[in-house]
Amino acid sequence: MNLLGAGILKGMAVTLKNFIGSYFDKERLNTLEYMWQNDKSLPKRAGDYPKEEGEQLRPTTTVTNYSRNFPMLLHDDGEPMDTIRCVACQICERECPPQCIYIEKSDDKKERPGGKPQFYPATFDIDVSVCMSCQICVEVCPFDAIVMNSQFELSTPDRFNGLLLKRGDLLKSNQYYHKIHPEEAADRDKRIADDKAAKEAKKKAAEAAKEAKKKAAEAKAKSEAEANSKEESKDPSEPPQTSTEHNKEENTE
Amino acid sequence: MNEVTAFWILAAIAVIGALFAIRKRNLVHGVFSLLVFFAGLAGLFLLLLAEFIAVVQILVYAGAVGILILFAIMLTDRVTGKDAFRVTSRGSFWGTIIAASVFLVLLLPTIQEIPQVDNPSNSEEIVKQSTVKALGKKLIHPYVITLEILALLLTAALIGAVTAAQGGHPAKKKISIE
Amino acid sequence: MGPHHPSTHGVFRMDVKLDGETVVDLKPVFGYLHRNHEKIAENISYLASMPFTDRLDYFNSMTNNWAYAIAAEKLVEIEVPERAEYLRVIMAELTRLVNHISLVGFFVNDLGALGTPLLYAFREREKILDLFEQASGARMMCNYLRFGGLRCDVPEGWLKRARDLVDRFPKFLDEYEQLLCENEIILSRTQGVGTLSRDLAISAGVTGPMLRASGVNYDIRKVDQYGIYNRFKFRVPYSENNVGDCYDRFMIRMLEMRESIEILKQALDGIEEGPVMGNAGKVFKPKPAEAYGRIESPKGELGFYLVADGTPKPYRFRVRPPSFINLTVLRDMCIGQQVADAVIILGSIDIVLGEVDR
Amino acid sequence: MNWELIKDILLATVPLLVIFPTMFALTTWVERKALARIQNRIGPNKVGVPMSRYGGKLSLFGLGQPAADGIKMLFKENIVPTGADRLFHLLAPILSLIPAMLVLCFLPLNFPWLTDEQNSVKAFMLDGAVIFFFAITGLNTLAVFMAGWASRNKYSLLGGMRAIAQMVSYEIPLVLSAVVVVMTVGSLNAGEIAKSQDGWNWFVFSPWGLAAFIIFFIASLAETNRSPFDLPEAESEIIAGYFTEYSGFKFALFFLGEYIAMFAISGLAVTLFLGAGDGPGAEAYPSLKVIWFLAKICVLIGIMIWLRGTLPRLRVDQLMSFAWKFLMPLSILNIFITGFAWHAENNNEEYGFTIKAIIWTASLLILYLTAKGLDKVNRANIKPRTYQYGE
Repeated sequence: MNLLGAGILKGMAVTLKNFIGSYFDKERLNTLEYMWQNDKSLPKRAGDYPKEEGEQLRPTTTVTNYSRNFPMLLHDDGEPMDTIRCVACQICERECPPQCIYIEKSDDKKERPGGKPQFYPATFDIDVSVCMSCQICVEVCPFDAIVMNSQFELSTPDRFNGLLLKRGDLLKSNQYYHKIHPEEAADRDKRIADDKAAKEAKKKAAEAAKEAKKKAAEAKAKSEAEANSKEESKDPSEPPQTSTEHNKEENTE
Repeated sequence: MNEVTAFWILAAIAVIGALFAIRKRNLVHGVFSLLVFFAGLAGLFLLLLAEFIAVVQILVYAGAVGILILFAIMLTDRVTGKDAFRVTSRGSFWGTIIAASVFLVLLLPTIQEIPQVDNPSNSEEIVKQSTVKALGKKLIHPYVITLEILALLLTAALIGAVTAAQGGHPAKKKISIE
Repeated sequence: MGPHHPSTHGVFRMDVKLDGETVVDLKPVFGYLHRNHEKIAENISYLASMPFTDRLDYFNSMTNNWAYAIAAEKLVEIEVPERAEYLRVIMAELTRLVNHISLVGFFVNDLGALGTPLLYAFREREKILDLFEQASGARMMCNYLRFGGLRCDVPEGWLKRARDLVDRFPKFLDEYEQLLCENEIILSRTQGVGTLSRDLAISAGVTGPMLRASGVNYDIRKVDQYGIYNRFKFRVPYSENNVGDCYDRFMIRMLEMRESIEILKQALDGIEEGPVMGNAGKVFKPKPAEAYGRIESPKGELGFYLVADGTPKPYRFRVRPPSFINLTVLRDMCIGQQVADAVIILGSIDIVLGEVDR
Repeated sequence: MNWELIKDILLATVPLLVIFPTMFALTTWVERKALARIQNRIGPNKVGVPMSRYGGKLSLFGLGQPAADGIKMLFKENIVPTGADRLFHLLAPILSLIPAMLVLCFLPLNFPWLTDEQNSVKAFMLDGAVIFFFAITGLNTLAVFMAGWASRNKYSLLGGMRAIAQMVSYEIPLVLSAVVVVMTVGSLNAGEIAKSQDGWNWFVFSPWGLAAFIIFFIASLAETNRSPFDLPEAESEIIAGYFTEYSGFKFALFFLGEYIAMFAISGLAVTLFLGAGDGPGAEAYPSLKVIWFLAKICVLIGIMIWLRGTLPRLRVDQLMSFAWKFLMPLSILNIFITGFAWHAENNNEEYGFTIKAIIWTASLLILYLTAKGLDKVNRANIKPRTYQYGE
């Protein structure tokens, strides 16, 4: 027969344990103190936030290396505008659920290292106040040009063009991507490398096939020259099937 | 010297409280000024070194009776509503005469009663009479029967009030889901 | 009790007619959070409306995604790989834990205990949300499931972290029960309040913990055996002879948390390596058909009804929101109770306005 | 004007006006920190001296918080709702503060700097100090009603009505449990009650004293609208009860009034049950009495804060039935037991300890059993239920 009011006493024992525990056991006190900073230091536009190198506004903000917030455009090493990956194919603009991306294709093509010249986005705006960080654009982009950034402190005094990130603000380097999302960046680069290797292998195979054909053709010509007295048997060698450049670009749409 | 000034202040508070209690149009204001009157009265009792009666004055009148009147006003919405009808007194002339005569009838005997305080020892005696311990002893020994009868009377009144309020039928009337 | 009354969970209004303190009539008014979810879904592709399902019942986004994924998979008969099924069950049960502890926290907060149980609940919820963040990238709006599997595999070390969370959870639950379950004040405040009889619950279409609290042994995980629930041995608590009041609903949720931990243990033991994404095509363009997929979400039976007309956009996208349907019995439960009870009954139904108004 | 009397009165009252409001400021800080710690968070620590030169800020562990609240309250615009009764809207907080402050001076805090004669300044060491205490705390109910009525808003009216019902019905167990102590001491004078408990024979150590203390403490929680009984200001049901329409300094006055009432009632509890000012060093250095007295008050306040962090709220009708059907019969029974025990002990002195032991165990048993019985009667069908598991 339990003591009268035992339930209440048990409940109070729990709160006492938590009260005392919060001084010793870290488990029972898990609120961090947010570093205080007067708000004159708030930048005017979301874009002016510190560029590169970890990009956290305050050292105390704890962001795990998986969290995603707003998108960013990637460029490989070297001068940003030359090595930008985005080719303004506007797939992400169409697929984006809240329709917050706006792209204008450039009219001239730009030379890309190790690839044929491509278009590049003249303007590439993302309205950060509309974007709901759902990562659909990253999934549908065939060029791994857009990935998710983990910078979330984007408060600005101006509500309209303050929260509109222009191309210049969005463009970030691949090392920065490796710094904030190491695992994901590593997988992505490995996949790109594999695709490139596969393309090389296919191209090499294609060239090998071409040389083999050329050699075969020469051998045939030689054998024809020797045995032009022999009745020419032309086996109908089918025209070498020019494996079109497997361009990821022409996926179905 | 300062007892007299204290007396005049307290008396003034009491009289003003009583006057407002009658004249105020808004009933709730009236009740609160009545409470001011009770407080003034309690102060006067304290001046007479009758602590127990002052305490009972605050406890019973200011504490309980005041709240009961407020409850009564709250529950009868006709009195406090916007369209509460105004009680207009018609026979005010005869009313004052009757009130004055009743006042005189009550006041005159008490005035003769006042013992002519000439020797100070007498006042010391009176003061000792009215301490709580003395009152307690007097209540238990000579007046214990009256105390019990009063207790019975009060409980009967309490039970009567409860049954009247509940209208006789048993506990909470169940509200059916129509 | 106006739309921004402190204890209505979100933007919800109750026109309460009082006679003294007892409620004589009650008219729920909602729709303040209507975001036209179903019409938008008809104008965007199937994949694009997956992130919108996170916003339905913003407390458990994984189960919303799963319900939508099941409905879509019924349209096109995609085969889901083994590891994806296991991860889906793990995520769903973790969401159930999050939902139930937060609900119990809010429920006791309405009772008056100034946020102490709520903050203990949120302390545990933070740990589970960190797991979601590591798996899907976002804490609450995970958008993690796809038709035929998951968007990406969980990072390595995630399963170990999930494992010691599940091992530590019963200790927290014991502490939570010691704080709440025998507390005389909670017992006398919740027992006999807001009773929902068994047949009224069935006729009103109430589902989930509320239905089980009224004495009906009905759990879609057992009925439909969707996903791989048939492989796990777990029990479904329901109250046979009790009257289905606030206390039953509160206790059913506490017991369900224990069952979820059992499932999580078995799932975390049984999972092996393997692909996570089935062979879904690049663009999801189902042949004209209709499908209704439903799961046992922490609030009840959450169903998605899709009609496909061959284009990449759904012809009709309908959500069966459990908390909206459970809300219809609010009036019958509140009549005759006190004002303080009306608040608790609303709390025990566990409504989330995102799902009620869609 | 005889300056002597005025000097005495000032010497006795001014320290009260200094000590208790500062304790109020500290208690708000302690309450927020303690509640925070119970809920695994840090509590206020943002208010501090901004040292702009170092860029950071000197946070005084949140001790700046009461000052910040005070200043905030001063500068907040105080709004009087239209149609409200302006006079009473203003009077209510004042009337809620007067009784709380008035009651403080009856506590037997024998300040060291006052000579013994001054300590019992005639005006305060009344004969009927304890009854005076209850009479004046009764006035607090009026203030609450005035606030509820004057703010013309249905929530505060509901809050006001609840507050009256609660305070009136909890005053009876409060008074009856105090009667136990007054009976054994034989006088109503707070000073005598304190003197009779010197040397560790506090009332709380005797079984009927302990029962009376528990009833007194529960009733004092209800009297000051604290933790399990904070129905008049129930956030979840009626937004902030009777002070919904109050803002700015009037709200601060209500807040101050509530806390000072809390000090006053726990002060009385300490005087009646915990041997006011009596502690290990009290005889040697009389000046320690004040410290002991305030320390015991802080312990009681700590328990109130602890309760506030744990317990949910009662419903109005349960509140009423708890007072009338549980506390009151128990306290009346307690008075009878004290009477019998006192007589039994005094009449047969010769048996000495054995009689005392028998009486104590008997009274403890009777009290506990009646409490269990009453509880069973009141909450017949309220017990934890068991559930079935379907496959």
